[in-house]
Amino acid sequence: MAEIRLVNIVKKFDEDTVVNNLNLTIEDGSFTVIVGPSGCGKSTTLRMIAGLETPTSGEIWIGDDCVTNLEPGKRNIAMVFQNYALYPTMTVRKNIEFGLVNKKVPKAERESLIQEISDIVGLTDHLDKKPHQLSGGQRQRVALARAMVKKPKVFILDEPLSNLDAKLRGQMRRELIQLHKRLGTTFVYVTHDQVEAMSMGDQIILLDKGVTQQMDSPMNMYHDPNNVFTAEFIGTPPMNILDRVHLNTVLPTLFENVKYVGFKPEHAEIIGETEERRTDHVVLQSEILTTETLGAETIYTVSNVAGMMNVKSFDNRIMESNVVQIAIPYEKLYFFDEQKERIRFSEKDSAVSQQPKPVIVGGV
Amino acid sequence: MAEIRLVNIVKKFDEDTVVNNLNLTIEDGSFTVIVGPSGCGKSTTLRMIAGLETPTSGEIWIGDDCVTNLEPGKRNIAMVFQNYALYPTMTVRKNIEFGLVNKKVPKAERESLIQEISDIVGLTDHLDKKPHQLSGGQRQRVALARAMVKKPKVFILDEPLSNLDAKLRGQMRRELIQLHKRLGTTFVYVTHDQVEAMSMGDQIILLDKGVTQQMDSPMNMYHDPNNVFTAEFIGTPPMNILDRVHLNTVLPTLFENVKYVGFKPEHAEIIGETEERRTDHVVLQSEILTTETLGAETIYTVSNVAGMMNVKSFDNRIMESNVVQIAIPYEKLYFFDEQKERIRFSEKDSAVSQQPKPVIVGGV
Amino acid sequence: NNQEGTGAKNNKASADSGRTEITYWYAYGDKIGENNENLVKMFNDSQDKVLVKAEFQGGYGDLHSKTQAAFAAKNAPEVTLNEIASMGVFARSGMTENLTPFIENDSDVNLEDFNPGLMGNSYVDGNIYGLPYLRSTPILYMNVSMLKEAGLDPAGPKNWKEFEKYLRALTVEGKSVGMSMPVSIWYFEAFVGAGGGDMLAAGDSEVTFNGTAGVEALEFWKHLAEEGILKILSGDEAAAQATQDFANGRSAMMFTSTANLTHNLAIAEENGFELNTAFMPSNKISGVPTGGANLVMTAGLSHEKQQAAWEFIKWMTAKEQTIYASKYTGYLPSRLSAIDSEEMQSLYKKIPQYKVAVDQLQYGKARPMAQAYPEISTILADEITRSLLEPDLSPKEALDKAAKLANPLLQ
Amino acid sequence: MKKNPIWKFVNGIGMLLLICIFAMPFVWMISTSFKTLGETMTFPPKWIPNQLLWENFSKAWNSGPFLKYLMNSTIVSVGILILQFATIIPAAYAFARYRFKGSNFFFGVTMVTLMIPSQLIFLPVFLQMSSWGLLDTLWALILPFASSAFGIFLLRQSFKQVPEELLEAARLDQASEWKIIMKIMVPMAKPVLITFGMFSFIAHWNDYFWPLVMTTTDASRTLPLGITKLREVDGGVAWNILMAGNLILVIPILFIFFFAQRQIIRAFVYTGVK
Amino acid sequence: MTLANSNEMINRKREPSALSALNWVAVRPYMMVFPAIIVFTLFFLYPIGYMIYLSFFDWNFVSPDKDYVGFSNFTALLQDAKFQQVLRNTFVYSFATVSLTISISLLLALWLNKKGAMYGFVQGAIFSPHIISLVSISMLWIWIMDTDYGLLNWFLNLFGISNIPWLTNPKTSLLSLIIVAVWKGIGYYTLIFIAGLQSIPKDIYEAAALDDTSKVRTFFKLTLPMLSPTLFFLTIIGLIGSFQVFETISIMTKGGPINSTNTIVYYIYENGFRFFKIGYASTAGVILLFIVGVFTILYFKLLSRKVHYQS
Ligand SMILES: Nc1ncnc2c1ncn2[C@@H]1O[C@H](COP(=O)(O)OP(=O)(O)OP(=O)(O)O)[C@@H](O)[C@H]1O
Ligand SMILES: Nc1ncnc2c1ncn2[C@@H]1O[C@H](COP(=O)(O)OP(=O)(O)OP(=O)(O)O)[C@@H](O)[C@H]1O
Ligand SMILES: [Mg+2]
Ligand SMILES: [Mg+2]
Repeated sequence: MAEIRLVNIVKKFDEDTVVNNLNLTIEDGSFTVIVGPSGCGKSTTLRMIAGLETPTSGEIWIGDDCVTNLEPGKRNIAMVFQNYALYPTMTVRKNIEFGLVNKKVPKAERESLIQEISDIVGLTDHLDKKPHQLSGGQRQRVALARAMVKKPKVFILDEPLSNLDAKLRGQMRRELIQLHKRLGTTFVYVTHDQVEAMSMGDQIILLDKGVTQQMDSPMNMYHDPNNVFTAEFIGTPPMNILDRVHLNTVLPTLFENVKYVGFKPEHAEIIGETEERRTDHVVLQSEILTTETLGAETIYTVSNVAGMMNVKSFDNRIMESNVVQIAIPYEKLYFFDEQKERIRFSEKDSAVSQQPKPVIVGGV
Repeated sequence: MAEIRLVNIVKKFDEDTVVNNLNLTIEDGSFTVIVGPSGCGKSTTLRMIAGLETPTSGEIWIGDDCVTNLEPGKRNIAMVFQNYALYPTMTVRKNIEFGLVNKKVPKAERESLIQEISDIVGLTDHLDKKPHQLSGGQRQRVALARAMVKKPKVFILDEPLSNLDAKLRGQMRRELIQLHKRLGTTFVYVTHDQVEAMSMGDQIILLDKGVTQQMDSPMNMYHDPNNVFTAEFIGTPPMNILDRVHLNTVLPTLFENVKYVGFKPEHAEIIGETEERRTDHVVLQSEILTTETLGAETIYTVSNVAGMMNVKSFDNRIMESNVVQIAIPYEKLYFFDEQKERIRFSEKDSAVSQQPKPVIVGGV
Repeated sequence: NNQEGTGAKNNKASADSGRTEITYWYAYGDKIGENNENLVKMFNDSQDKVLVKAEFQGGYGDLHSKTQAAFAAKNAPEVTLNEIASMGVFARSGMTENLTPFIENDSDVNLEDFNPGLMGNSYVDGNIYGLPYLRSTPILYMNVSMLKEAGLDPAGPKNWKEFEKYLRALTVEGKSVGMSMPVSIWYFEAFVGAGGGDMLAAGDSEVTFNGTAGVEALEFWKHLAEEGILKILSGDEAAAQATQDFANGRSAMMFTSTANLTHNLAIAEENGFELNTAFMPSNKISGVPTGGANLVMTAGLSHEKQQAAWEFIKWMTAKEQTIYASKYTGYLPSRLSAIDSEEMQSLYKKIPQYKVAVDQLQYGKARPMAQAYPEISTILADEITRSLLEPDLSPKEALDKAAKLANPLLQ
Repeated sequence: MKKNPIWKFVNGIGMLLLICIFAMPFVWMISTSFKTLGETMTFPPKWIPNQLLWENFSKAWNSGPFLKYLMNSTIVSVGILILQFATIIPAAYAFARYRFKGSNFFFGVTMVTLMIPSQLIFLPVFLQMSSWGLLDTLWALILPFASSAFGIFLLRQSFKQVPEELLEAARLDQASEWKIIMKIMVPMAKPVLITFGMFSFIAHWNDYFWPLVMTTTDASRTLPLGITKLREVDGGVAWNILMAGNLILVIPILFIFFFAQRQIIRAFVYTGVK
Repeated sequence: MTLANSNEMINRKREPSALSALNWVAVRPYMMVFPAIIVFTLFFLYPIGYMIYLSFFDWNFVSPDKDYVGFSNFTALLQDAKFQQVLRNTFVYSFATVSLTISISLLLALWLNKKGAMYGFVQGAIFSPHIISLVSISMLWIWIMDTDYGLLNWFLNLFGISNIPWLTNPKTSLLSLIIVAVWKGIGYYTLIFIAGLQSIPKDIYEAAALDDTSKVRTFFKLTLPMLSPTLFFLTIIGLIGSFQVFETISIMTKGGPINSTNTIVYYIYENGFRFFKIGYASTAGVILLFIVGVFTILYFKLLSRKVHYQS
C-alpha cells in the first residue's frame, strides 16, 4: 500500500513559512494533482514527500512507514523534474540504468528492464544518444523511463510538461494519463496550470500560500468551488466574480452576508441589445472589448457596470454591434461571503428567490 | 502606408531551402499571425521582413519602398523577440531609451516618450530596475515598450508569449489585442500555437515547410480548411482525419476521389452503446481510452475501427461504460483528395447523398 | 650583427653638452651600488670633459647577459664590469677593447702599482683587457668565542692538518659543527691551488682539476664531510645558509669572500660573539683564487668615447678611489700604494680582520678564463656535489667524469 | 545535511589549517619585515619581533628611486591593460561573431601565442626594440603585451554566449557595430573583463624577467627590479629589508584583489571556461 | 511628425553608397583582429621564426659570423645526457604539479563550495598566493625551506620529523619546487573548480539522491564528468604554464643541485645567456615549442571533442 499522508507539515526557510500546517492524504493508486499559483509551495511539498527537503515539523507517512527522516533514495519514490534533470554526460541507456546499478540489479535483468521500458515510452531507437541530442518530448520520455524503470511505489512529477510546446504538451498529457492507468501506481503531479490539473487528476489539491484551498475531484472543483480562490483559479477563463455592491440595482434583495457573486463565463448568454428582457436572469448591458475566436467557442471580454468579465459562447455568430446584453440565469450564480468562502444555500436559488423582478442596469 | 508585401521570396541556408517562393500581403493596420509547426520558416520570414536576414531571391516591400536590401535599423520596424532580448546590463529606462539615443532624439523628447510609453504598459514604477529583477510578464512589457517607443510602422513579434505560463499568457494575449486596437499599427505575429493564432489574428497565414498552406480569417481557417494540413493544425483538439478505406463499410458510396474524411471533435456525439441508430449520421462503435475533463467541456479519446480519434463534448455526464457509439452527422464531414486537398462539393452533402442508409460497423 | 660604429644613441647624446657622455654598468646593490654611484658622481664633479651615467644591472650573471644583448643591439655601455672568470669570453668574442695601447700611451698609469696577485685575470692572450676594480679573495672566518671555548688558538689553522684538528675540536654533536661550507668552485679552486694544482691546463686546452691536486682536495672534503665535522651545503642558497649557520653559532667557521666582512662583523656584533679572519688553509703550498670584477671598455667605440672611457677607468682604479672603494665596501684595495696609504693602514690597525685578505694576496692566482668555464663550473659543481652526497662515488671517478664532460667544451 | 557538532569542529579545524598553510607565509613575510637583521637569523624562528622596525621600510624604499619604480610599474601595468582591452575586445568580437576568410588561421595564430614563454623570444624582441630606439623605455615593456591571446580566448568565449537576438535587437535599434560592442557586449562581459584585467595587471605588476631584460636604467625600471636589487648584494642578504620591499610590492595587488575577488567566480561561472 | 522627419534626414546623410558599405562589411572583421595580430606577429611570431632560424646555426650571439650547422644542434641536444635529464625534470615537474594541483584543488573545491562568509574568506585566503609575484614567493620559500632555519622543518620538527634538506638535496629539490608551484596554483584552480561546480544544475544531484546513489558514485559518475570541460581547460593551461617555469628555478635553485631542478626554459636561458650557446638554446626552444604545440593541438582537436558533452 502506498497511500501518502502528510500530517501537520510545516516548512520554513529561515523565517519564511512556505508550507503551513498542511494535512493531506493521497490515496493509493490515485492520480493526484497539486495545483496552485507560482510560489505557493507545491514544489516544496513534493520535495518533502520525496525526501529532498526535511519538514520543519510534522510527519510524512508512505503506506505504514513514517518516512519523515528517511533518505530520499530509500523511499521507493521516483521523481520527474521540471527540466528532467537528466544526466547530461550519460546516454539514454545509462540514464535509465543508473538507478538500477545503484540498487545492484544484475546486468541481465537491467538489460531486459531497459528494453521493456524503452519500448513502452518509444525510445528504443534513441538509447545510445545523449540528452542534448534529443527533442524536448524525447527528453521528457527519458525522464519518465528513468522513473518507471525503478518500479517505484509512488511517482512524483514536478511540472514535467511546462517546457514543452502546446501541441506536445497535449500529447504528453494523454500519454501520462494512459501510463497511470497501465501502471496503477500512485502519481503525484504538480502543475500551476489548471487546465492540466483538470484534465489529468482523479483528485486535485489546490494550494495557496502553503495552505490547502480545496481537495476534490476535478468536476467538483469546477462546479462546486469552496471559495473565491478556487473559483478564480479553475476554468478557462475562470469564473467571473463580481462585487455585490455593483449588483445592488440588479439584485437588490440578496442576503446580507453575500459579499461576492460569481458566474461561469459559459453560463452567460449574449443577447442583442434590443432583445427582450428575461425574468429569471441577471441582465447586464455591456460593451464587447475583445473577441477571441477559438474555433468551436468564442470568448468575449466585456465591460459593464460591474467591471470586466469574460463570456464564453459556443455559437460563432458575428456580432453586429459592440454593445450587447449579457444574461446569466439566477440558478447559475454562486455566492461568497466576506472571507470569500462559498455560501451554499440549502434550497437552490434561495439567495435570490425573494427577488420578484430582475432589473436591467443601464449604461456601460 | 505600411502594407508589407513579400514577392516570390526564396530563402536558402546553404543548400537548404527554408522558404520557397513565398508571396504574402500583410495589410496595413492588420493583426496578421503567421503560424505553423516548428521549423517551418516562420522566424526566417519574419527576420527577412525585419532585415535580419537577406532573402536569396525575391523582393520585400513595405508601403511603397522596396526594402529588400535596406539595413534593419532603417526599416522603421520594431521587433519583440521570443525571449525578449532585453539588454541585461541596462535598466528598463535605458533599454527603452537605447534606440532613441541611436536615432539622436533629443534628451527632453526621450524623457517624455519614455514616460508616456511606460505609463501605457504599466512600467512606471520599474524604470530603474534591471531586467533580471522583473517577472516574466514585466519583461515582456519592457520588450513591448522598447518596440513601441520607436513608433514604428510595423511591429514584428516572434513568439513573444511562449515563455510565459498559461495564466499570464492568456492575460498578455488580451493586452496585445487591445494594444493593437489602440495603436492601429500593422502587427505581424509569429506563433506555433494555433490557439494563440486563432484568438489574436485578423488574418492567419499558415506555413508549412516554407510554403503557405492557407491565408485566411480565423473563422474560415477553422470552419473551412483548404487541406488536411490546416484541418489537422487548427482546433483543440484538431479535426479527426480518417482514411477512407476504414470507412468503406460505413460510407461505401463515397466519390472515388475522396481519400480522407474528416470531422471536428465537437461535431461528434457520444451515444450509449445501446442507443438507437441514427440515419443521417456516421456511427462508430468505440472504446473510450482517456477522458480529459476541462470543466465546461470534456475531451474523450476513443478508439475504433478507423483508429484513434478525439471527441469533444459539452455535457459533463459520466459514462457508465467505456464502450460507446459516436455519431457524426453527414453534413459535418469534410472530404479531402489524395493530395490531401479539400474537395468542396457544390451542393452540401453531395459526397454522401447517394448513401441510402448508414451502416454501423461492428467490433472495436 | 657586425659592429661597425657604436650605438647611435650615445654619439648623439654627446653632441650638445660639450662633455662626452658615457655609460657605465655595474652589478650589485646596497653598499656596492652606493660605492659605484658615489664614485661616478665624484668623477663627474672632478672634471668637465666626460660625463658618466652609472646604471645598476643586477648580479654579475644579469650584467653579463645584458651586456651581450646590448652589444648585439649596438647599445652596449662604454664601460662595464667583467667578473674575472668571464674576462676571456668577452675579450675573445671581441666585445671588450684591448687596453694595452692605452696603458702604453699613458704615462699616468703605473702597472707595477697594481697588486700582482690581482692582475692574473687582466691579461687575455697577452694583452690587458681590464683593470682590477672591486676584488676579493676567499678567507676563513672564525667565531673566536667558540674557538676559545674549545681551547684553540684564535689565530686560526695554518694548514689542512690544523684545519682538520680545528674542525674536530669545534664539532659538538647536536649543537654545532666545525664549518658549514657551500659546494663552491671558488673554494675548490683554493684547495686545488693549495695542493699546487691548476683547474685548466695552460692554453685552456684541457681540464686538469682531475689531477692529483684536485683529487686530493676533493678527497679531503669528502673525508671531512664523512667525519661529520664539515657540513656540506649545496644548492643556490648554500652561501646564505652558511652565513646563517655561522651567525647562529651552529658552525664555528666559514669560508667566504672578503667583501662580506662588514656584513659579518655586524652580525657577529649583534649576536654577541667575536670574529676573526685567517688565510685559507694551505697544503703543499699556498695559493688562493681571487674574485670580483675588472673594469673593461667595450670594443668598437669612437676615438672620443674611447678616450672618455679610458679616463674614467683610469680614474676609478687610481689610488684614492681604490682606497675609497675598499673602505666603503670591504673589497680589496687593488693598488699597492693604496695598501700602504695611511688611511688603509689606520683602518687595518683598527680592524685587523681586513688586513688578512690583503696579506693573503701574495698567494693570489688568476681564475681560469676559458669561454666554457662557466659551464664547466656547473658541471664540476654537480659532480663534486654528487661525490659528496653519494658515499660510493669516489672523488677520482667524479672528477674524471666531470673532466670527460668538460673537455669537449674546451675545443 | 545534518549538522553534527563533531563534523562542524573538524570542518572548522580544517579551514583554520588551510588558512595557516596559505596565509602563514605572508604573516611570516610581514613579521620578518619588522625584524632586525639578527632576529631574521635566529632559530627557532621568532613570530613576533622584539620591536617593530619601521625603518626597514624606509630603508627598502630609499634603496633606490622607489617612487619612480612605483610610477613606472603603474604606467606599465595600466598601459598594458588599456592597450590589451583596446585590442582584445574587437578581436574577440570578430572571432566570436563574424565568419570571415582566414578567421581560423588568425585564431590559430592567436592560440599559438598562448604557448610561448617570454624567455624564448626576448632576444629578437630586444634587438628589434633596440633598432627602433625603444630599448630602456617604458614602450619596450608595454608594446609586446599590447594584446593577449588568453584575453582573446576568454573574451571570445563569453561573447559567444551573448544571444544573437540581443545583437539583432540592437541592430533594429539602429546601433552601429561599435556601439553594440561598447554598450552591449562589453557590459555583459564585465566579470570576465574584470577578471582578465586583474590577472593581467597582477602578471605585469609582478613581472620580473621582461623588465630585467628590457631596461638598463632606473628611469624605466619597475618595482620588482627594485626589490631584487635588495637581494643582489654580494654578501649576506638583509632579509628584513628584502621582505619589507616585497611587502611594498604586494600591498597594491592585495588591495585590487579584495576589490575584484567576487567578480572572479562569477566570471568563470558565466563563461563556463570550456 | 517632426521626429520622423529629422530621422529621415539623418538617415539619408549617413547612408553610404552601396558599394562602399559592402566593402566595409567585408573589411571590418580584419580591421578588428589586426591590432592584436600585429602585436602577435611582431612580438611572438617573428621571434619564433628567428629562433627556429637560429637553431640551425652555431653562434655566440655577438660574433659577426654564424656557422650553419644543419640539424647537428638537434642531434647533439637529443643525445646530451644533461638535456635528457632536463626533459625528464620538465615532465616530472609538469605532470606532478598539474596532477597534484588539480586533485588537491578539486577536493578543496568540493569542500569549500558552500555559501557563507567563512567559506568566502577561506577561498580568498587560498587564492592569495596567486597574486604575489613569483620573485617574492621564491624568496619567501627559499627561506621557509631552509634546511636548518626554515619554517617548514621547524614545523616538521614539532612532529618529530628530522630536518629535510629541501632545496639542497637533489632527491628533494624538484619536489620542493613542485610544492611551491602547487601551493601557488591551488587557489586559482580551486576557484575555477568552484565556478564549475556551481554551474552544475542542482537537480541532477537530487535525481541521483532519489536513485539512492552513494557519495562516491555521485562524484565519479556525475560531478567528475560534468566538470570535465573545466578539468581539461585547467590541465592544458596548467601544463603549458608549468612547461614554462622559470622564475622559481632561477631564484630558488638555479637548476641545481646537480642539475636536479633544471627544466627546459631555464636550460634555454642558461645556455643562451650564461654559456653563450645561442644555437643550442634556440634548438631547445624549438623542442619546447614542439612539445607544447602537441599538447595544445591534443586539447583543441581530440580531447575537447570527447569532453564537451553539450553541442
Ligand atoms: N531553498 C529555499 N530557500 C528559501 N526559500 C525557498 C527555497 N525554496 C523555495 N523557497 C520559497 O518557498 C516558496 C515556495 O516555493 P516552491 O518552489 O515550493 O513554489 P512552487 O509552488 O513550486 O512554485 P512554482 O510554480 O513557481 O514552481 C517560494 O516563495 C520560494 O521563494
Ligand atoms: N542560420 C541558419 N542556418 C541554417 N539553417 C537555419 C538557420 N536559421 C534557421 N535555419 C533552418 O531553417 C528552418 C526554419 O527555421 P525557422 O527558425 O524559421 O523556423 P520557425 O518556423 O521559426 O520554427 P520555431 O517555431 O521552432 O521557432 C529550420 O529547419 C532551421 O533549422
Ligand atoms: Mg515549483
Ligand atoms: Mg522561430
